[in-house]
Amino acid sequence: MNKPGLELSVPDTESVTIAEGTLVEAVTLALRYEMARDDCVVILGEDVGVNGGVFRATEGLQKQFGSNRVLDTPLAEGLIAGISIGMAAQGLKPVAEIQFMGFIFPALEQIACHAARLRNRTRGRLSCPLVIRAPFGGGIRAPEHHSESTEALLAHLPGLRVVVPSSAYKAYGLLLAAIRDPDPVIFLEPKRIYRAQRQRIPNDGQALPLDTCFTLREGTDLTLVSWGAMISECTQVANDLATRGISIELIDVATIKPLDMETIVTSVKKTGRCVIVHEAPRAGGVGADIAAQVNEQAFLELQAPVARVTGFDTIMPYARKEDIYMPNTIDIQSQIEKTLNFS
Amino acid sequence: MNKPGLELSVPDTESVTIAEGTLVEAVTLALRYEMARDDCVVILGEDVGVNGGVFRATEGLQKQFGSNRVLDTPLAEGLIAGISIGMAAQGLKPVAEIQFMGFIFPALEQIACHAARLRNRTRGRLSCPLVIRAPFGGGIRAPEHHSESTEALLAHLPGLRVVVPSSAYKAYGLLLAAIRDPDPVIFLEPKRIYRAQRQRIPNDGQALPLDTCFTLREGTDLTLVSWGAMISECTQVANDLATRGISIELIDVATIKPLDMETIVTSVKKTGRCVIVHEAPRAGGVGADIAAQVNEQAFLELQAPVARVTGFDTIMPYARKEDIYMPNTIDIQSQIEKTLNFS
Amino acid sequence: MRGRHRFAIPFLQYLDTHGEVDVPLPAWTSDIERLQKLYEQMVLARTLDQKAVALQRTGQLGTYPSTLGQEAVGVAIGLAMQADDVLVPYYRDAIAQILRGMPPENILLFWGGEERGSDPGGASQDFPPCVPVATQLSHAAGVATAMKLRNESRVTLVTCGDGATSKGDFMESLNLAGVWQLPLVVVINNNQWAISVPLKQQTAAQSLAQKAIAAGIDGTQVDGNDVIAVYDAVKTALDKARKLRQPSLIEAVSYRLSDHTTADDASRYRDQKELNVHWAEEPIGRFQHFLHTRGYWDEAREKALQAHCRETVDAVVAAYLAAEAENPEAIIDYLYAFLPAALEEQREAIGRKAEVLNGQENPGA
Amino acid sequence: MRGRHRFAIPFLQYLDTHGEVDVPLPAWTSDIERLQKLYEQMVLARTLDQKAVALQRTGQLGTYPSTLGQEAVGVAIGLAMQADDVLVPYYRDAIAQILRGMPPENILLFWGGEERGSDPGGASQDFPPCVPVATQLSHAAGVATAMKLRNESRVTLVTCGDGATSKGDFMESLNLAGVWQLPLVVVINNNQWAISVPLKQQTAAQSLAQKAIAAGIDGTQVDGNDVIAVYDAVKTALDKARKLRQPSLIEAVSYRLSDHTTADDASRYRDQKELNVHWAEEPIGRFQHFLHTRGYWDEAREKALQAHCRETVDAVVAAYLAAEAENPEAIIDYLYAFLPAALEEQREAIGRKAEVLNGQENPGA
Ligand SMILES: Cc1ncc(C[n+]2csc(CCOP(=O)(O)OP(=O)(O)O)c2C)c(N)n1
Ligand SMILES: Cc1ncc(C[n+]2csc(CCOP(=O)(O)OP(=O)(O)O)c2C)c(N)n1
Ligand SMILES: [Mg+2]
Ligand SMILES: [Mg+2]
Repeated sequence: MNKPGLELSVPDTESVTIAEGTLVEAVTLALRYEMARDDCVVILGEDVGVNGGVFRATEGLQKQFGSNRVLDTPLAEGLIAGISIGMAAQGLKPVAEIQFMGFIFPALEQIACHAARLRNRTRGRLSCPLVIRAPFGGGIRAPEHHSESTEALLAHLPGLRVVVPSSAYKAYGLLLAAIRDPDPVIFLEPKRIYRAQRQRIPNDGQALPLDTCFTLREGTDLTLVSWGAMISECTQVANDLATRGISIELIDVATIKPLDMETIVTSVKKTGRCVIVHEAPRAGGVGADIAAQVNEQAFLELQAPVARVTGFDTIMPYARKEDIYMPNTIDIQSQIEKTLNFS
Repeated sequence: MNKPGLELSVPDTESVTIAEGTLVEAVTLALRYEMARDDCVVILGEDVGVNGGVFRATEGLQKQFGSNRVLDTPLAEGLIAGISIGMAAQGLKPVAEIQFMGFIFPALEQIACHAARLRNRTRGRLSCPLVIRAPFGGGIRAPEHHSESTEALLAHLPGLRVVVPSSAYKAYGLLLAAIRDPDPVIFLEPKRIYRAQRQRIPNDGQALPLDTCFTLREGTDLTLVSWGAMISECTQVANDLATRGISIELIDVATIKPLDMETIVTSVKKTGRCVIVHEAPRAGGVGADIAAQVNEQAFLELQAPVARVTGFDTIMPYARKEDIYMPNTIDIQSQIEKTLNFS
Repeated sequence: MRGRHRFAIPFLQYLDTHGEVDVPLPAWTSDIERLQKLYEQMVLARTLDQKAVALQRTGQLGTYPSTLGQEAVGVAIGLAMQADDVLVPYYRDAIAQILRGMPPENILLFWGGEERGSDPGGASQDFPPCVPVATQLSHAAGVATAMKLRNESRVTLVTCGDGATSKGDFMESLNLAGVWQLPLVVVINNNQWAISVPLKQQTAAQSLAQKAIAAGIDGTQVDGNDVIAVYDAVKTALDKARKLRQPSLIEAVSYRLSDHTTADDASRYRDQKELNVHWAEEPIGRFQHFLHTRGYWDEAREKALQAHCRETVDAVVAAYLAAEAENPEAIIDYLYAFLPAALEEQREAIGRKAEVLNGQENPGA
Repeated sequence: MRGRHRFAIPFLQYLDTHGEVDVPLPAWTSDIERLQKLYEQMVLARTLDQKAVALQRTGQLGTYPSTLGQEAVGVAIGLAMQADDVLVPYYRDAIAQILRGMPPENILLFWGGEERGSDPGGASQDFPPCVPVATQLSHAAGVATAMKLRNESRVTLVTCGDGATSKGDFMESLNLAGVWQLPLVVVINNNQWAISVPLKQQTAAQSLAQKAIAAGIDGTQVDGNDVIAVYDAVKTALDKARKLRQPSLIEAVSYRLSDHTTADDASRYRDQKELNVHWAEEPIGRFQHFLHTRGYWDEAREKALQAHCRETVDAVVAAYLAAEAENPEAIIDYLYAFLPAALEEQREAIGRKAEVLNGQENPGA
């Protein structure tokens, strides 16, 4: 087994090319790279084959690697997770797609009771090197159940890793790491920014670490913590505030579980102030855990309460009122101002 | 529909008797009371009929009310939740039992996607006045999957109520309230104390409120917050510390969702210190949310970081090492001392 | 329980793919108006459906799942059920909902991104369409359980797609219907595709109707493009549920002539030739031929019908576009029967936020 | 896909309830040692099982699920599979696990509350027993998928109870086995009870084997108390999976003569008369009668076997009781392949806490 993040030899069939692409293309690129490098990697899910996934994340892969490497399953998320566990226990590296995170619930029994537990239960004899990918989050005017952000549910389950990229570059490196990781990884793709931006991606097979937050921007006045699509809004606000002389340190959590509190706490100890932004409902969101830990670990340095800008504690509304639910730059900026002015 | 907590006429068939009983007997008593009062109440689940449930919570009810009121279902938790929704939408008041909380996962799709949403989705036309009861928590040396405390998963889902009694008396009043509540309630019964204590229960059909914490003991030095079985350990520690002149305010959260932060915050503003105790793993536990909110709302009054005494972020071990996992009085007391000594 | 067991799954078809009949028709077909109504409603269904697709293409509607080619199923269900029965539909059942009394503009409102669009109208207890595949089967079993426990003569009918039959709750519910003998009719709209997954990759079962055998209940396969067969099968099953309290499963073999939804592009995975074959078997042309042959239909009627459909659809679209906006607090007001105190602050924040957003949209205001 | 379909579910039985035979036996029964082994292992299974119950009654074991009366199923499976096949058992399969090489004391360790007890021994890739009902079916389908994708000739065999057949994942997995033609054998131990729920409240299906029809695969019902029939059915199914890559479902109709587990009291819900009837049909006496009749067994052998079983069981219990304690950090050391930095502090806390607890237990130490 490879320790995640280690350097890997680039497969002969694939030359290092600097691709330019969107987040969803980065996902495809990483999948293709790793499938070429490691023939244990098998993709499965609903519509991942000929159709290339409803978001085209697996586009072209069945054609390239054949239908023994890219499997269209029957419509049953519990089954998808369950067979991934069986396959993983046999040494394959299944990368399963749940079509939308809103449909991950039927898979939770398998994820919580088995994927997260197999290694511990068998004291290391059987393991679960699987990845479950799911597009998540709102803001694309999709029908009901197509916009959820329930990462907190997964982050509460011991034995899982939960990873959320916020850009094409991160998606590439984190997904490679997720596939190479010897344990089950839930890989949540912020679909709102699937095609928001093109970015240079060195297609060099280089994985990113799975247990550190990324500091996207250094600053001294306040630590802004977020992940996924909300990083876009946070970046925008941080840029705007910079023009007003306010210096924001922006942290992309990226690995929700296990959670690298060290980076966050170190930052807050420096800035004394912290605002956390996430799309999920506030009650029991991942933001609560970060806030609780910041308070535990940087209590004396905090100059204002750790604040959270989140979705409301209600059901994600249908398209017309989605904007009311979604945190936006105004919400973020006004909370930052409040936190900066707290005394 | 009755607003929960309103006075209700006692059914003729049932005279007000002061029963004395255990927590699990209080559950039975409440079920029996309400079934007699309201013939819309229907019990369903695995083994709830002739067998009276594996913990005997429904003992005698099928005999008394017939097999049209107490239904043994096939073995399928998703189905149990799903048909409860259908029944509830038709005006029945299903009280479903999930045999152990470890087996609630297959029901989560129905709970999250439908029970919690039906009222909102239909703008109030259809509703889901159902209760899902499940014994939860560890400490009884049960086999794997029989000891989980995953209340945080449910507490993150908008549209649900999550209720946890900590004594026979509370179980009676809260369960009545849960059944009468017009919305879906997850009612988690701490099985470790199912038979720990006998208590007087006035069988008067009086419901307890579903949206307030209970202050079990007033104090001035530190606010101790917990729920369910851990209230026993917390009470013991509070009593012990009282003999040493340390005055603990003990709050039984009881209603995990919606969460009555007012009681907790008011208390912490008074004491300046707060320790939260729960059995579930720390990461993303309900304690995180309480800690985050206490910090948000009582920041200036806090004299020490809000601390959490919780289970470890690992799988609940099998019986032999269960005690290592479970928070105990020593853990609680030493955290309290640390928090009191913080400066 | 022990011993050799044998089973059979019948197949029901009256009209062949050309609309010709060579078997005796069921007695109810002597009701010519009923036959005409079945036809008219299929045409209306298609007109509305194509309008919805057009609205989506022009940015006036969100993602929408067309029922093109599957009109016989929804129309048969909508006309065969009684008013106080309960329909538990899935997302491809617009016409059945409308025939049961739903204001058609609600269909548009729903796919236009408004929760109010789930209102079936009147005192109906029907469920809103279900998005998480197959979960509605259990709701329906629960509704039927309530009917059974209360000894009512009402019946529950639930629909789903072929893909849904692979999901566990489909079978859990079917099994319960069997063991509790629920007044439940399950209708599978087997349109032979689940997005890009063709039926042969969904199951090895020779028919979907035979899934009933696993539950010990009756299963029937019908030609889902033969509206007479579908209506007859649904009516028979409803009667059996109503009078004998026996559940049944109907597989209506249709075909999805459209993309999965407007967000899908079926040409990526489906052969145009296959599509052409199935266009030749679609339900409306076939039934029109039959009606013509019998003298139950003519050009004048057709012309009037087309005009009526156009008018209806125009009125529906107008009503949809005229719908007043719901107030923003609605996103939290229906979460619970009573707003918990803990959420009062959030409700106010919602109002404030809506105002800010409104201000942005109308900077002049 | 369209048209009338017919299905049949065969029933397999060689020994009647008295151990008499009036049909030709399968060819492999000419291997007398095999027959004797089947018998011996059933007796060993029962001896071990009853010892485990006794250990629980005396506080030396946790909750334990007895296999009393169902020994034929586990023994047939354990002896019919090949070493490199994969068994995905449920919690009532101790004897099958042991026959596949698991040190028997591990069974006790498992129910005694130790994760190490899930070790099947050697290089086995078998799964540990599964507690969440029916979830193991999907794992097995996944294991079989891996075998198929790698074009191996190994086979996966998975077991479950009758209650498990009501849970969605049972059917999801069966369906997949059909559509992907997986080398998978599914064996239902139909002991006719799921805790207190009798089979007739679990399903209206006339047999559980017919659930195979829903998946388009072969289903066979066998007398689960006839070890010849079970062994034969399992062997045939394994062969079919190995050589033809075809899945199958076997329903072994047995009976749970014990309580559900030691935490259960079946007398609350089950008639003693029913129990008596089934005692008369249990697999060991019946098979012993058969062996005696054929002259394959005698008193001397029986005596030796009993002695051997006692000795074996004593040794197993001794090994169980002698097992050294695992270190406390084990509860977190196997959570991930590498301990994440975020958990290092908790690992230390675990060590400290264990010391405190140890100190409490041994206050003198
Ligand atoms: C549980 C769940 N998984 C996935 C989806 C995404 N999805 C929506 S429709 C669909 C295909 C359904 O096919 P089928 O049941 O045949 O119905 P059809 O749309 O063809 O009428 C899928 C996979 C979903 N809505 N719910
Ligand atoms: C998902 C799930 N629900 C409930 C339980 C509790 N439970 C354990 S065994 C059992 C009955 C199982 O019956 P069956 O499948 O017939 O197997 P048997 O125990 O009779 O061999 C139940 C309900 C469980 N383990 N898993
Ligand atoms: Mg379909
Ligand atoms: Mg059983």
